[in-house]
Order: sequence, then structure tokens, then C-alpha cells
Amino acid sequence: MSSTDTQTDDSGHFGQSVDDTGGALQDAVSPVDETTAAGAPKTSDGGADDGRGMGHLDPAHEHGPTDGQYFTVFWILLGLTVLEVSTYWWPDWFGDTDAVRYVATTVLFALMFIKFVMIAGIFMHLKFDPKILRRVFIFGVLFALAIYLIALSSMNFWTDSGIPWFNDPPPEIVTTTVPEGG
Amino acid sequence: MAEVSLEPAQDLEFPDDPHATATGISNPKLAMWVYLASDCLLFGGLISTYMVYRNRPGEIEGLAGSSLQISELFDIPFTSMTTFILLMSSLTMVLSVTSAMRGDHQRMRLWLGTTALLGALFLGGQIYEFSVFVSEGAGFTTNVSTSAFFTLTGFHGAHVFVGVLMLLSMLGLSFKREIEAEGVEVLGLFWHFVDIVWVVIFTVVYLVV
Amino acid sequence: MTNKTKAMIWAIVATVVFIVSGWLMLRGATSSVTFPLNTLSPHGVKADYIQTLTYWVFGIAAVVFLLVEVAIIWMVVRFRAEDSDEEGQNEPRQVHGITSLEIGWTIVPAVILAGLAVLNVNTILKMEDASADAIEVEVIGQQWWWEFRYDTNGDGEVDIITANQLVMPADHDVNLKIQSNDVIHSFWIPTLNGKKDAVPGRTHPLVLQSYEPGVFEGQCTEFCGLSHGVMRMQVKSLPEAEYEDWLDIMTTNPDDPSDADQIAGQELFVQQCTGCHQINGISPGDEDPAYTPIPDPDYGATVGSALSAQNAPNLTHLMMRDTFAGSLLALYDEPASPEVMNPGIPNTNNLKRWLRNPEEVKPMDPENGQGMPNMGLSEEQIDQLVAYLITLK
Amino acid sequence: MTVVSERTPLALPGGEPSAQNHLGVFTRPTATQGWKSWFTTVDHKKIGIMYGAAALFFFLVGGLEALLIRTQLAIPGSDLLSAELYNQIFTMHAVTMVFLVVMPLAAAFANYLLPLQIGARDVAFPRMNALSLWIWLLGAIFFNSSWLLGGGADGGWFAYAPNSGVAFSPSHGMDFYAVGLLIMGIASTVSAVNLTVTVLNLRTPGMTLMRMPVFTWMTFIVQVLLVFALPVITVALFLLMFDRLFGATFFDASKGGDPFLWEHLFWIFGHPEVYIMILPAFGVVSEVIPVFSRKPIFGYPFMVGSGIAIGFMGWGVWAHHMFASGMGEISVLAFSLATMFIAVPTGVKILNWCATMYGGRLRFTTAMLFSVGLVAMFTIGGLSGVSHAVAPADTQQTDTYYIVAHFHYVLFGGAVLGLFSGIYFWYPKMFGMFLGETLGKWHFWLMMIGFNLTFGPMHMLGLQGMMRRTWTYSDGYGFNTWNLVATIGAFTLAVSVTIFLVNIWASYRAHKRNPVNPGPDPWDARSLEWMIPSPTPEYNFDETVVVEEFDEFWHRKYGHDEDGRLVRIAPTEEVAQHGGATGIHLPSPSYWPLVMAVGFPLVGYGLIFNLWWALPGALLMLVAIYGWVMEPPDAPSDHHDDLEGPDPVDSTGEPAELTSGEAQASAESDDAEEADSSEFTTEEAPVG
Repeated sequence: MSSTDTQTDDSGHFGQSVDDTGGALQDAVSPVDETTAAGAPKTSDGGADDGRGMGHLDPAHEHGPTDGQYFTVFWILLGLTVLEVSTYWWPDWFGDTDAVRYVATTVLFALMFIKFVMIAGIFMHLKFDPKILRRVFIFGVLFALAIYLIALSSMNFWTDSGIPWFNDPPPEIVTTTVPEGG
Repeated sequence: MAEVSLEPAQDLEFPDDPHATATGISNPKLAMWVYLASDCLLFGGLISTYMVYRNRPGEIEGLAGSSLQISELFDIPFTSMTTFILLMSSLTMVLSVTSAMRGDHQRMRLWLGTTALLGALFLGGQIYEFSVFVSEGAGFTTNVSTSAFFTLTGFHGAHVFVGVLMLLSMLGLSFKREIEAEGVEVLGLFWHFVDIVWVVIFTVVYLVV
Repeated sequence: MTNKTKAMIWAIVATVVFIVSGWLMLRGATSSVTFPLNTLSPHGVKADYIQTLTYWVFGIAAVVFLLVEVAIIWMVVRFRAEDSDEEGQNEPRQVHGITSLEIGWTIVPAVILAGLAVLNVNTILKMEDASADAIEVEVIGQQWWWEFRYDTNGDGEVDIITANQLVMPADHDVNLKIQSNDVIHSFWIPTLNGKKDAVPGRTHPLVLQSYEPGVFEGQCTEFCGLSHGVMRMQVKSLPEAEYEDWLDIMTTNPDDPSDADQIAGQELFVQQCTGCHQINGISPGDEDPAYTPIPDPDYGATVGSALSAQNAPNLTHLMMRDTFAGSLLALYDEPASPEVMNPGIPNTNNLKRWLRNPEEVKPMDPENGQGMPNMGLSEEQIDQLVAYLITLK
Repeated sequence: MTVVSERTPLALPGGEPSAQNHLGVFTRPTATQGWKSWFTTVDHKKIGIMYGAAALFFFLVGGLEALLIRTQLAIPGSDLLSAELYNQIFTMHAVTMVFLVVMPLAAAFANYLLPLQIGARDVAFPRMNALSLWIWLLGAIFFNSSWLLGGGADGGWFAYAPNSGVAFSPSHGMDFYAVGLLIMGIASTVSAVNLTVTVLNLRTPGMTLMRMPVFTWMTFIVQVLLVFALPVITVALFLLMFDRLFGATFFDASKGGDPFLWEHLFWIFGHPEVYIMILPAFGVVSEVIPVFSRKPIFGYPFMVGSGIAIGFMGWGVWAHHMFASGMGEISVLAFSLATMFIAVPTGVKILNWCATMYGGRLRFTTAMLFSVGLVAMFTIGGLSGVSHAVAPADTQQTDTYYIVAHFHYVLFGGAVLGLFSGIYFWYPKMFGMFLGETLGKWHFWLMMIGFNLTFGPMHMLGLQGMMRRTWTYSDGYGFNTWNLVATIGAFTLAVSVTIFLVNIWASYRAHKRNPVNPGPDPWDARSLEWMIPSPTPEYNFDETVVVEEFDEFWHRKYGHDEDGRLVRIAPTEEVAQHGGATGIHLPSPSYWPLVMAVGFPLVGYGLIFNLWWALPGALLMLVAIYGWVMEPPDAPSDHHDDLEGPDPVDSTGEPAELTSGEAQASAESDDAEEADSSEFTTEEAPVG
């Protein structure tokens, strides 16, 4: 029983509101808002309202992963972790060059992301739960990522973290020739 | 005429009665997810602190204190063993949640106990690893790199420790009186989150050179 | 009189009052004589850039201020409910929102700010660049005074270490390398440029330039503990020729003490003061102290000074400066003027008052290694010391 | 997850029916009246009142500190306060006003009104709500106990790194700052998670997100900001605490520590924090102005959208506090542009309030006066804010009294005026009596005069170069006149606050003499909390209100004729609920929140003075947690099917009578087995 899934992302997309009135004098109750036969008033809030009075919750729950599927997911994760750990020995196997190091780092981050998504998606049931949970968690993760990346870059972490230190020579000044008359 | 509905606006005694909530998710579950989202910020901060400080003692000359960088002391094979253990505990946690859902008491307690054991094993491994570091001269106050490392892994260890405590309490309570299947699932969320954070820490701290 | 007319009168009166009072306040505010730390009286090219930007922002803000506040005053009077009318009489029209109007007053401020952003961006970019022949001066802040280090011959060695007063040539760019030895301070000469923090462990650039010679006041503006409020500095901008004279004097030895008091003062200085203060060439326990022109940059560390910042002012050419004790006390009875050396008579009682009990003049915490302790000198010792200190030109 | 909906706890191994033998170590307290009930209450209204009372007390403490500061600065070179004492007083003034006055006052309104405005009976986790109150209160007392134990914090409210370290402020003041704020941070995080879940989950049927009152929206945004901002300062404070108490070197530059790390971590929390302080006041004003203009809020979607925009953009601007700190040119550029554009949503709010008043029939009660005061004063604060959003101008203005003027215009002129407006507006609903209007007007006008006299001149002082946080200034800098004017203004403010206290006392006395109940809807207002009797009964709503549209209560009272003018359609008495519902089962009080909260300051003292103190604290917390977990769900005496007639849910599990209209499909979901003792029941007979 799918509810009218009018998704209004409750974190900011405020375009479609129930009593969005154009003309100055149009009164409050806009024609849009009628109560659908299914008993649940057609709501345009964060789409999270489908559970409202829908009888028992999350119809999707019956067919959560079976134990067998969890085992396969576990083996995949184990395999990925072994692969990750192996990158420690790559410099010995493929030569200790920068290229190997960059490839190893990108592989590591990729595997990390995959494991992250797998555990969150399957073990933590994010794939099967209502979308609002997914939105809350992903919002938190991306939020943390964005803020700390900005903070690190403004602490010139990426350029060279060789911060001009006590007895380092001070960085040379970008000297542009100021025209004599200036 | 005031619209009246016998539908209980809020089932306060059992607020986690989902069909009473507006989003269709039970309160404890939504609360746990909101908490986990905020915990991302906490671990994000600690990881950024570590990344700023990790090879600063070696990189910058003229600093007081030892110029030992914690990454020189890592014993990857041992730490990958503890990572496997934590990963396995995530599996046993899921199994205990599904058996709780099925109402199969026996297996739930079995898997809860194994998860707690594996968690404790992971903690033991960490404490051993720390003692090795300290013996090699990388104490908490040695320099910036070691204190950042110990703070980050210490906070994660604290979360694991609280997780193990909760697992054991859930195990104990399941003998005394009924526990909600929901309770086991929310505890599972916390435990998987702790495992996810270790996935990130293990990669960023130990493996990325 | 209906609400409508009352509202109109109120609106007009309010507008006039706002404009007049704003003009009055600003009129007296731009002289840098009555307000030495004035941010509205630029004397350097960088401060001019900031001034144009600030006046643009203040202008627009004043207009918006007038529009909104007068509108509020007008509406408050215009739509006041008559006490007489009952519920149900002339009820207001239930307007929920005029989307086009609201989008309007989202876009219009955005456009105004975009305009400002253009001016903002190119001012930011102009702040940092300096002319190729800029002079480099290391500015080092520590608890509660500023130190300036010059490398005049460009050999990488520090040739002049002075304090409290940065001397620079007029109409010439000076690149400051701002550092700190203990906590975060902030170097700020309002009439020449904005402020830049001195952060321990980092070196921050700041460019100063003054159009004509003059003495410009400054103040530490990042909270740094007990004497944050009196951690001041001055910039003395001299004409090119006089600046060269100043450099020569600062890189030659001061003349040796001649009469008995001065010599006794010097001995006392060697015993008591060289644990923290440096006079080029003199080290603690010297039998016959002899000056050398080149200072030792790590003097504090070499003599194991008790200060947490391990750095006390270099007094070799003390009397070349106009102030001491974090520019709090005057060294001469004449006010500072853009001369190589202050022509006035040295102000000995300031020096004496300081030597008697420094903590009474400036709140410090010597036990914790912050600031000058009370050396417990007798009056006679103080006179000898002051007699010696005055010779340090 | 099949089981959840039937909510059958797991059967015991032997398969016998699940007897409800709870492990409750103690029986739960039952008192809901009398002074003892206040310590064990879990009622969101009592908790809200306690937050408000404590916040007003700390407002006096902070105000006293402010008076000391102004007296010291009245004349140049005065030695009323030593530099050391002055540094402590201005730091404590700042932290008290931020964490002990504005945030808890906003929490008071949030706790009291949020459940009412969304038609709920209480918050999602009532005991956790009590826990956050007690942790905050004990954290506040812990923080202020620093005065008696070696002096207050002296590093400034943002305690920049090396100066707040143990080398440069050896006294215990900064330890109390670090540990105190950690404790209060825990309290705010717990309450933020609680209120976020409450708003998302416990909305009454029909109350979609876009039908919630603007105050609820602003409080919801604040809770989301808190959930994400507090962990960042928790990291910063832990690093500071490790530095100070356990010898780490996170911020010791000579050992590689980087003071910038503290600045970034603090301001990532710092800037959302200032929006956490102003948005509740915006919410209050968005409730008060429509009521006293008899017009709906102008542009509800834009008001909500701009609130979300402020909350979201608040995260991208934190480094405008660091323009002069010497971070790179590119960062300065980026953050300056982001900061400039955060003025747009604030501008939208101000103009929407004005548009709400336009064409309205304005009644100037004290609450309305304070709200219009906010709109006027916040405009000045916002404009002075834009003037240093442009980075080069900020390098002249930062850390001078211009900034002090700016944030007092937005914090005092904004948050405090808004919250006073809320106090006058909801006082009848909370306490069943009005606050005197004449004394209220005196309070308002004196506060406006005092406020402008104090902080207006500070703009000029700042532009003339007077630096912040200086315990004195010398003659000859031209600061004398304006500082004297500011001090006079400060004492006028003190008089106005005294009038406020007199007003509370006088209206209490007047009410005692001839108690006149203000009725459910004294101001002819618009949101759900005005549908129920005042003071609000413990169970809030007799029966659930089903919401059809925004401003539901208003639309049940008023329709409008063809050209949009207001027309009364139903008398308030008929629309409002009259209370008197019985047998509505509420969560019973509990000891454990207070017991657990007492553990926090003990651990705090242990960390600072002697670790042994932390042991009883930690034990207390552990005992409280387990006591809490094993607490029986309700009070023993309250077995539910006692007095009133047949239980509406008869034995076959079918509800006695399906509700008309909203086929809530509750039949299907309510097939719980026979109502066990803790089953929630609504006793009232269905209204025909």
C-alpha cells in the first residue's frame, strides 16, 4: 500500500507548501489540501508520513536479509578488509614508488567507503528502514566530512603542513611591483 | 465540532509504539540514529585532530619533546587481527538481532554473549597494543602525535567499552524479564556504528601512509 | 488627527533625528589627534583601502537602517488599533503572503551584497601585496610588550633588536613578519592598517605604509592575559634620510658610561638585569663590560632567562625610543615626534617609578614567569641605574 | 522486524505466559504536587518552568557581573577591580549569559511549548528530559562554584588556546570552564536529541511539518544545530582538559601544538551557537506579532525557509571570527563572501515581520512591544554585523568595542528582548495569571532606553579604537565620555530588570488577592497551546486535536468574507477544550534523572582536584543508570482499570467504537493482547 509519496525534503525545499497562496487575497485553506480516501490526509511534509495510521509499520520489514545473506555480506567485508590490509605490503611487492602509494591510498579510501556503505546499509538496516533515517545519518556523515575538510584546508593541511615554524625562514611575500605612482 | 479520535495521540508509556509516531519510526530508534549522526561530528573532530598532528613531530624541526611519530610504531598484522574480531562481532550482533526478532531467545542470548566476548577481546587487543606503544616510549604525553592518537583510539575504545557493558546488561536482563526486540535492534545500531567508526579509523590512521 | 497623519509626522521627525544624530556623531569622530587609535582616519595606503570599503558599507547600512526603522515607526503609529473599535470592526485583511514580494526582498539584498562583494574581494586581494623593495621587520609579541628585529644588511643575521617603537621610513612599504613567543597577540596600528594576530609557532605577514612621517599609536587586540589592556606599541615613520641615520646609530655602540654613577649603574645592571635584559656584548658576570654592535637573537635562551617567553626587551639603545614598559610610560617629557631621537629631557621619574615596583604600574605575574619582578632596589641603586640607562643612546 | 507492531515481549524460555514481573528496585514516586514533586517530575511543563526560573536567576548573576564591568570602565584608570579579577568577571559574564541564561531560557520555552504546539502530551523521552535539566543545572552550579574554589575562568568566553593553557592561566578557573561546559554540553545534546525526536514523531494527526507553528520550526532547527554543534566543542574541550589536567600538549606551540586547531574547533561550534541563541527569539516574535496584528504570519514558507537557510548557512561562516587571525587569504575570501550572504535570510525575516504588521490592527501589549523592540534593535545589530562581514573592515573592527556593540545588539536586543516578549506572552498560559501591563510597559521602555544608552555608544568607542576585554583605558584616547554614558545606561538596565522582578511579585500578589483565571485564550491567539485551559493541565489535551491546516485554532474561530476580512465563526469557549479529562495515563515521576545528574559534578570535581572524588560520582551514575533501566514503567498504585466504567478497549481487543471521520485504522494496529497494566488508555467517552 504505497502512500502518495510527495517527497518534500523537510530540510529546506519549501516550495510546495499546503497553503501556498499566489494572490494577495486568496484565503488560507487552499484547494490543494483534501483528505484522501485512504484516511491519511494527503500530506506534503517530509514524506515521512506514510507510516501515519498505516496499520503496522514498515511493510518492507518482513523480507529483511536472511541469516544466510548476512553471512555472505560478512565474508565480503572480510575479503575487503584482507585486501585493505594487504596494501601495507604493496610497497614491498610493487616497489616503494609514489605511484604505488597513491594507488594504495585511493584503493584504501574506496574500500573504506564500500565497507562503510555495506555495514550501514545492510547490517544497520538503513536500506530497509524509512527514508528519514537514511537522510538523518547521511546528513550527519556528509556534514562532518564537509566541515572538517574546510577546517583542514583552511589550516593549510593539504598544501604542505610545513607551517612556517619558529626558526623556519618566514615565507617569502608575494611581491607585486607597485607602479611608482601608486 | 472538535474532531475526536480514540487513536492515542502518544502512547507515552511505550513511546516506541511506532504506529503512534508521525514518522512511523519508533522513538528510541530515531533517537539512536540522531545520536549517531551527532557522533559522526565527534569522531570527525578527533580524526581531523589526529590528521593535523600525526607526523608533525617528525616534520618540523626545533620542537621540544621527542620527535617520534606514532605511525612508526604501528604493528599492522596485530591491529588487523583486532579489526577482524570487531568485524565478526558485527556479524554476531546482526544474528542476535534477527533471532530476537524471531523471538528465538536461546540463540539471541548466545549471539549477544559472543558479541560481548568479541568486543571485550577487541578491547583487550587495544590495551595490549597501547601497552606495547607505551613501553616503546610513546606515552600519552610524549608528544602531539601520540596524544592525538591515544585520544582518538581512546574515545573509540570508550564507545566499545560502553557497548560491551550494554550487551552484557541486555544479556542479563533477558534472563530476568522480557526485553523488547526493539531494544536489541537499537543496541545493534550502536554496535555497528562503533564498528563503522573503526573501519574509518583503521584505514585513515593505520593504513594510509 | 487620524492615525495616517500622526504616522507621517512621526516618520518625518524620526528621519530627521536619525540623520542629524548620525552626522553629529561621525563629524567629530575622524580626527586622529583626539582619538589616537582612530580607525576612521587613515594615514597609510592600506588603511585607505579599508576606509573606502568601510564607508561604502556604512553608507548602504545607513540607508537600509533608515528605511527599516522609519518604516517600523510609521507602521506602529499608522496601524495602531483604536481603543474604541470592538472586535469585529475593521478587522484586517488576512494576507498570507505575496510570494513575488518576498522573492523580491530576497533578491534585492542579495544583489546589493553581490555588488559589495566585488569591492570586498578586490580590497582583500590588495591588502596583502607589497612593493618589491619593501623592508622586512620581524615583529615578535610576548606577554605584554612588542619586539622588533631588523636585518639591515640582508645577510640573514639580525642586526637591530628594539622594542615598543617600530621605526620605519615614510612612504615606503614595510613587510612585518608577525610572530609570538607565548600566547596569541594581535598587532594593530589603526591609522595604517588592520590588525593581524601573532600566533605562537606561525609567522604572519602584514604590510604597513605611511604617507608622511609621524608617530602612530597601536594596541594589542587579542586577549592575552593580565596586561592585555596596556600592551601598546608605536610606529615612528621617519623621512628616508633620517631613517638611514637611525639605522646607523642603532648599529653602532652606545658611548661608554663616563662618571662614577653611570659606572656603578652599569655594574648593578650587569649583576641584576642581564639575567633577562640584553645589552649587546654584555653577558651576566662580565668584569669589564664592552659593547658590540651585533645583538645575540637567542639571548634569553642562552642566559636561561626566567621568563616563560624567554625574551626581555633589548636595552642597548633604550633612549632612542620614546616609550618603555609596553609603550605605557614615556621616556622623555616631550611627546613622541618623528625625530631620530627625542629632543626632550629624559623623564627619570617614570624610570624610577617603574624600577621601584613594576607590578604597581603594570599588572604582571613574575612568579609564573610573566613580566618583570620587583628587584627590591634601594633608592640609591635606582638612581645609579637610571643614570646609566640614560646613557644608552 | 515483525514483532514490533504486536510489541509482544519475548516469551520466557519455559514458554509460560509473560508475567510482568518487573525488576523495579524501588517503586516509582507518585507525588505530582507539592515541592518534592519538582525534583522527581518528568512533566515537560514543570521542567520548562524550572529551566526558566534558573535562567532568570543566572540572568541576575550575569547582570551583576555586567554592572561590575561597567562600573570599572566608567572612568579611565580606575582600580575598582584588579586586572586579574576583571578578566575573571568578564569571562564569567559572557559564559553565564550564553550558557546559563539565553540557552536555558530558550530551552524553557522549547520544553514547555513544543509538545503543546504540536499537540503532544509530553516529549518523546520524559525521564531523559528531566535528566538534561538536572545535568544542566548541576553543571551550572558546578561552573559557578569556581568563584569559591580559586577564582573563575579568566580566558575569555572563547578561551583562545595558549592563553587558556595551564602555563598562562595556572588557576583552576579554566578547568571549571572546560569541565563545566562539557557537563552542560552533555545536557544540551541529550535534550536536543529528545526534542528532535519529539518534533519528528509526536506530531498530532494532520500536523505536517509545514503546518507547525513558526516557533516550533525555529526550536526544531535549533535542536538540529545543537545535535551537530555540541560534539565539536566537546572535542575541543576534551583536548583543552587533557592539556590542562593530564599534561598533553595539544595547544603548546613549542611542542608542535597548533593554536589554530582550537580556534577552528571552537568557532565551528561558536557560530551555530549564536544562531542557537537567536532563532528561539525569532520564533517567539513570529508567534507574538501575528497575534497582536490579528493577521497571519506573512509568508510562512519564507519564514520557515529562511530559518532553515540561517541554520544551514550558519555552518559555512565560522571563520569570520578569524579574519585577523592570519589564516590564508583564500580562506578569508571564502568565509567573507559566505558571511555576507547570510544577511539575506535574516533580512527576509525582518521584512516579513514588518509585512505582517502592515495593514494589521496592532494592539501594543507588553509582549508586542518587546517583539517590535526586537525587530527594531536586531536590524541595527544585523547591519553592524554586515559591516564587518567584509574582511578588510573586520581587520579594523574585530576585538574592539564595535564588536561588543554588535553582539549585544543581536543578543540583548535580539534574544533577550524576544525571550522577555515570550515571558509576557505565555505567562498566563504557564501560571494562570497576567503579568502587570503598566509595570510591563515601564520595564520595556526603561530597558529600551538603558539598552541603547549602554550599547549605542560602544559603536563609536569601537571605531575610535577601544579594544575589547581591557580592564581599564588611559586618558587622552577620547574614550572617557562614551564609557561614562554606557555605564549610566547599564544602571538604567538594572533598574528595568528590577521593575520586571517587582512586576512578577506584584502580579502574584494581585492574583492571590482576587484570582482571575485568564481563560484558555487571553490574547485571542492562533496556535494549539491556546486551546487548553491555563494554567495548562498536567495531561495537556483532553482529546487529540486533529489539525487540518496551519493556525488550526485560529481557523476554527475565524473564517473570512469575500474580500479576505476577518469574520468570527465560533466563540472561543466552544472551540477551546475545558480540561477535566480524567484517567489519562501519564508517565510517572522518577528519582533516577536527579540521582544520575548528581554524579556529573562529582566526576568534575574529581577531575579537577583529586581523582578519588570521581569514584563516588561514577558509581552514582552507574547505579542511576541501572536503577533507571529496571524502573517499572508506571507507579504501582496506578493500576489502570479502576474507577471509571468499562475500559474502552474491551477484551476482544477491538476499540469500543471506531472514531468517525478520520478512520485511523487503529483497529488493525491495536490488536494488542489484553491491555496489560502499562497499556496506554484514553478513558474519555467519545464525544458524539
